[in-house]
Amino acid sequence: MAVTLETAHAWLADYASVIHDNADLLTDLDRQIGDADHGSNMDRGMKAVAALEAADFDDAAAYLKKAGMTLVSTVGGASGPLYGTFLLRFAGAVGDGGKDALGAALRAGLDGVLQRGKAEVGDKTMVDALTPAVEAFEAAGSLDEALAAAASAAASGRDAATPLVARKGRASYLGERSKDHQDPGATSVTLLLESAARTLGGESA
Amino acid sequence: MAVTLETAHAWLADYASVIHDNADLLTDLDRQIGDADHGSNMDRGMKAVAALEAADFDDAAAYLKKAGMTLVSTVGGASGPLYGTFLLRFAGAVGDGGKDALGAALRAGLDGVLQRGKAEVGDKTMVDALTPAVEAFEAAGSLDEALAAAASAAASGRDAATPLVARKGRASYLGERSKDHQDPGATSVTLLLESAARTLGGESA
Amino acid sequence: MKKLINDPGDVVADALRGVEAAHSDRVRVDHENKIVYRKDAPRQGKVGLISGGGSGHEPMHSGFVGLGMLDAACCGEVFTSPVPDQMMAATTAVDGGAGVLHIVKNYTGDVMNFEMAAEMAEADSGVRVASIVTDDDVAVQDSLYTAGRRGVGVTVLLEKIVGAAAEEGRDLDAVLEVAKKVNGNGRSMGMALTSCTVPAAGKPTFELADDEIEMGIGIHGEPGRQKKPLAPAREIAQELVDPILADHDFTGAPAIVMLNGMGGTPLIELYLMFGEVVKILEAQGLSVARSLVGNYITSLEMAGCSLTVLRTDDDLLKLWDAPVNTPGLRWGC
Amino acid sequence: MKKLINDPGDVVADALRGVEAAHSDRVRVDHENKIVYRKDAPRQGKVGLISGGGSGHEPMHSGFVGLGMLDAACCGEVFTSPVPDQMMAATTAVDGGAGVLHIVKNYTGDVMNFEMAAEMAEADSGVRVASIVTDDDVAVQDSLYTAGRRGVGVTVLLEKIVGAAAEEGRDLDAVLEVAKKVNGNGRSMGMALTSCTVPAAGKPTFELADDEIEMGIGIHGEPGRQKKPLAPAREIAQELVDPILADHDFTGAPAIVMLNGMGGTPLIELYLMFGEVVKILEAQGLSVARSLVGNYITSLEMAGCSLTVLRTDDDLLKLWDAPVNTPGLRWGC
Ligand SMILES: Nc1ncnc2c1ncn2[C@@H]1O[C@H](COP(=O)(O)OP(=O)(O)O)[C@@H](O)[C@H]1O
Ligand SMILES: Nc1ncnc2c1ncn2[C@@H]1O[C@H](COP(=O)(O)OP(=O)(O)O)[C@@H](O)[C@H]1O
Ligand SMILES: [Mg+2]
Ligand SMILES: [Mg+2]
Ligand SMILES: [Mg+2]
Ligand SMILES: [Mg+2]
Repeated sequence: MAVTLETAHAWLADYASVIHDNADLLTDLDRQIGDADHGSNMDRGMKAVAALEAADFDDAAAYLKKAGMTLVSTVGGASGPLYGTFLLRFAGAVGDGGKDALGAALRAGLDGVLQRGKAEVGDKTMVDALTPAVEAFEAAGSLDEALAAAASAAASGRDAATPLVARKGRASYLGERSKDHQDPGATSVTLLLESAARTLGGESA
Repeated sequence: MAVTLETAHAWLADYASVIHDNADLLTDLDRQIGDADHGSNMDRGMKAVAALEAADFDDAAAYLKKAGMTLVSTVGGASGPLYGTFLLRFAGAVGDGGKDALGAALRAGLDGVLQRGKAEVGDKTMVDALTPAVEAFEAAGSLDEALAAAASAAASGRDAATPLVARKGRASYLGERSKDHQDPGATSVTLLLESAARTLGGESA
Repeated sequence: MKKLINDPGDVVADALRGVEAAHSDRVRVDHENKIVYRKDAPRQGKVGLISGGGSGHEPMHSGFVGLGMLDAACCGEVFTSPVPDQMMAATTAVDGGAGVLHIVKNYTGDVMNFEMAAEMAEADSGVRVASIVTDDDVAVQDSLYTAGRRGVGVTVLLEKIVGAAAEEGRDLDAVLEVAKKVNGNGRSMGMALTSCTVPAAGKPTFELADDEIEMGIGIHGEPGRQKKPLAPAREIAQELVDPILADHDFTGAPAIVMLNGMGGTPLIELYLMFGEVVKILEAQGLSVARSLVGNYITSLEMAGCSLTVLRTDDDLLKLWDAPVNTPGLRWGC
Repeated sequence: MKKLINDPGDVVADALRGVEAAHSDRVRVDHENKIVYRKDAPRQGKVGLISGGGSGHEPMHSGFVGLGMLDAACCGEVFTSPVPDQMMAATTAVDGGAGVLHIVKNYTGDVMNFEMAAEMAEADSGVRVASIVTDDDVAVQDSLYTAGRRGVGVTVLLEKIVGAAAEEGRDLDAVLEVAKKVNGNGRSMGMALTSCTVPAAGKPTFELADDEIEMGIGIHGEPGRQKKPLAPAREIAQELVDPILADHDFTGAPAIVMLNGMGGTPLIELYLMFGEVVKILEAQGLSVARSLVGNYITSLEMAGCSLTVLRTDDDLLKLWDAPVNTPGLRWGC
């Protein structure tokens, strides 16, 4: 299985430490086209998530649901509801945790983000990284290929958004001046999928 | 005569232009040990004095009295009452305007400043320049010598005050930190006496 | 970064201890949830009013809790909207049986967090919740293609006026009507002389040269519409007034005018700007019926100001004049 | 220098136009003499209260004109005391037959100008004038050998309390007694994170490194007692409290505590500091009966704060609680 209680916990533990290491970078990106808090927002939330013990949960779905609720309750800002909704929907679709279930979970998570945030690809948000990642995951054959493809598609999506004018979120107030700045949320989403590739793979699983 | 309506008017006209040219310097000295307004204070006042027409007055005493009142009414701060009192008392003692009368007028002006401000020599105020100036004037023989001696004694007094700790006025709040700063008021008083030497002299008068 | 703080992560919690110490006659503070409550909330039969948002805009919102204004303010981290748990807790706590109005400034984060809270509060507790989203900032152009206009100065006037409507016993629908009228008839425009520094970020959010100003600034240190050379106050006043008057008709009705400081501007400059603004407004045929000059909705220590103009009528003016007793706004009692 | 002004020489005159536009319900402005009057002055039989000083400390003094506080404020140029003509005009204008109290902060310039005004006013018009000189700043040591302690935060509390005493009809001697009691029982200490810039000077009055603060600052951008490294708020609070408690006994009586911003400090930091200060004061056995947190006596855009503690008694507290209606302080009406 790709997603078990153990791998799910390893995933978010890894992501928490990556976020902590990248908090200044994320805040600095947000400083340039936003309000300089994306790093501290995500770090506050993921610290709370990292404090959850795997042993307290029956399965991956229960753990991931709690992680989503924890983000909703601790992050605030735009990223709290968006990341929280992503994980809550993800948890609801993670099923047996195999490759297809993981694909369905990612898709459900993306749908949740779209519904909550009403952004489209090209609006220069996390959706610009998440959408191609989910599509690449679904198109790939094996789990490991799918995870690798998702991570690299996220990175490409993040970079493709950099030259764009933002149309959602705080950066949209800048209009043309938002061009040529990397989006903080697309950056943190890419880190999430890179983290997934490190922790949810291993064909044997 | 040293002091006539014409020479008195020339004196204060000259002083007004000297103050205007030195306003930034005086403010900057006051910035370092005070509140950064001595230059603009004196400039505002002397501009008002310079606007007085000699023709509107019967004699030097009347003109100088009005000049003193003008300073009181326009300068504010510590320097307004002090310079104003100086000129008011000076006007009251200027009499026939000869060398002795001018000496008496300077002495009367100094007494007014001492009475109003209660400073002593060594407190690092305008008194440190004015006191030796008046003494030097009184001690000198001729009018021209007296004016030159007063101006140079004022400058020496001003410089002698620089290393001192201020004990009166705003600079006194700085305690030891007021050392090695030139006093703004002693500086403007020196300019006043230098201006007097340029305008009130001429042995023939 | 030079600030009177202990740890950047504790700023909001530490400040709330000060709010409680200073105003325990009028408010109580739920420190765990970072909520400031009107001391006598819930008031039976009165519509409850809740607002909230990122911290760093004080006195908004915590300073507007009290008689005639808010029942609760939910305090987020600096410039970060509060979380749904806070709004849910506050909603339940202030409901006096007449329902609760959420006053939300239009920012993606605030809107989504309040939305989630409203969904959950109605589902969990059955409290009837209505929401008003303020979006008065004319600096945001093309608002159809963006997150929409930001909620700024009008939020302050709305909390006062709607607070009075709730205080006099109007029901939730009527209170919401008043809120919509205020938001629909108010416009704001801001500018900055300097940036602010978010404590956790440690450096200024944007850079401005010594002779530059930023026009169309928001309240989160987001860069504005355009950098421009520093200009005399009367020219800046004109640039604040113009887009406001171009966007809405303010003639023929009494206006409430707020000249607001962004946090780091001395009052003498705010009065000076107010004088310039009123001169322009009156020349354009506006009648300034009431005014506010001071720091009401700020952006930490940013230097700059914003102008808000609200077209009123007899009812809105009467509600404006009604007694209010909060730490940030007080009259009539 | 970045300021919302037109010409540096017109700052005070331009700002007074804004004051008049904002507060014509309560004050009128004599623009020629730069005096802000309570609208209904003179009040027959009431002791007239006048204060004044350099501008740049707003809301003090012009914002404290109105019912229960000052009858007139004489506005000098920025950081320059007003001239005797202003105080003379104000004295004559506010006298309602019961005499006039001059409230003067202890600075050489203010004292001398008010002295000249009092001499002239009594001589010219026969109005009975009394004066109180405030000198509460414990930062000034060796005050016997200097110009004496500066008048700072206590001036605000004094204007409120003495204003109430005059409003309730006490005579000039009694009002002066109250003033002396307040000044004798109040102490203040301030600090700065940044300097301010006098408009006419164009550059900061003093320099501070990015990690330095100035302790014992006055309200004119005069450098303070000592530069120190930046420290956490709780340590700065301790350094504000210590010299105040060392200088006067505040135990066993209710205290009024003001945590005042110097103009450029956001309210969130002032509340945070107030929380720290109260914690220390209460640990030392003080009982904080009333409090004020905000910008009341400022130094242009300087960032920093000052603490004022006033020992009170029943009478002073009752006067404090009495109604006041000024642009800068309002309650009870
Ligand atoms: N409507 C939206 N839909 C999807 N993502 C969004 C939306 N609005 C903002 N975001 C993402 O959120 C990020 C900012 O998050 P954060 O800084 O934590 O919140 P805030 O903008 O409230 O300060 C942006 O970089 C963007 O990727
Ligand atoms: N008591 C005093 N007696 C004599 N001169 C004084 C006294 N106090 C201050 N001064 C002079 O006044 C000068 C400052 O004047 P100014 O800056 O115009 O006034 P202020 O100190 O009120 O801002 C000082 O440099 C000092 O020479
Ligand atoms: Mg952000
Ligand atoms: Mg000075
Ligand atoms: Mg934010
Ligand atoms: Mg001065």
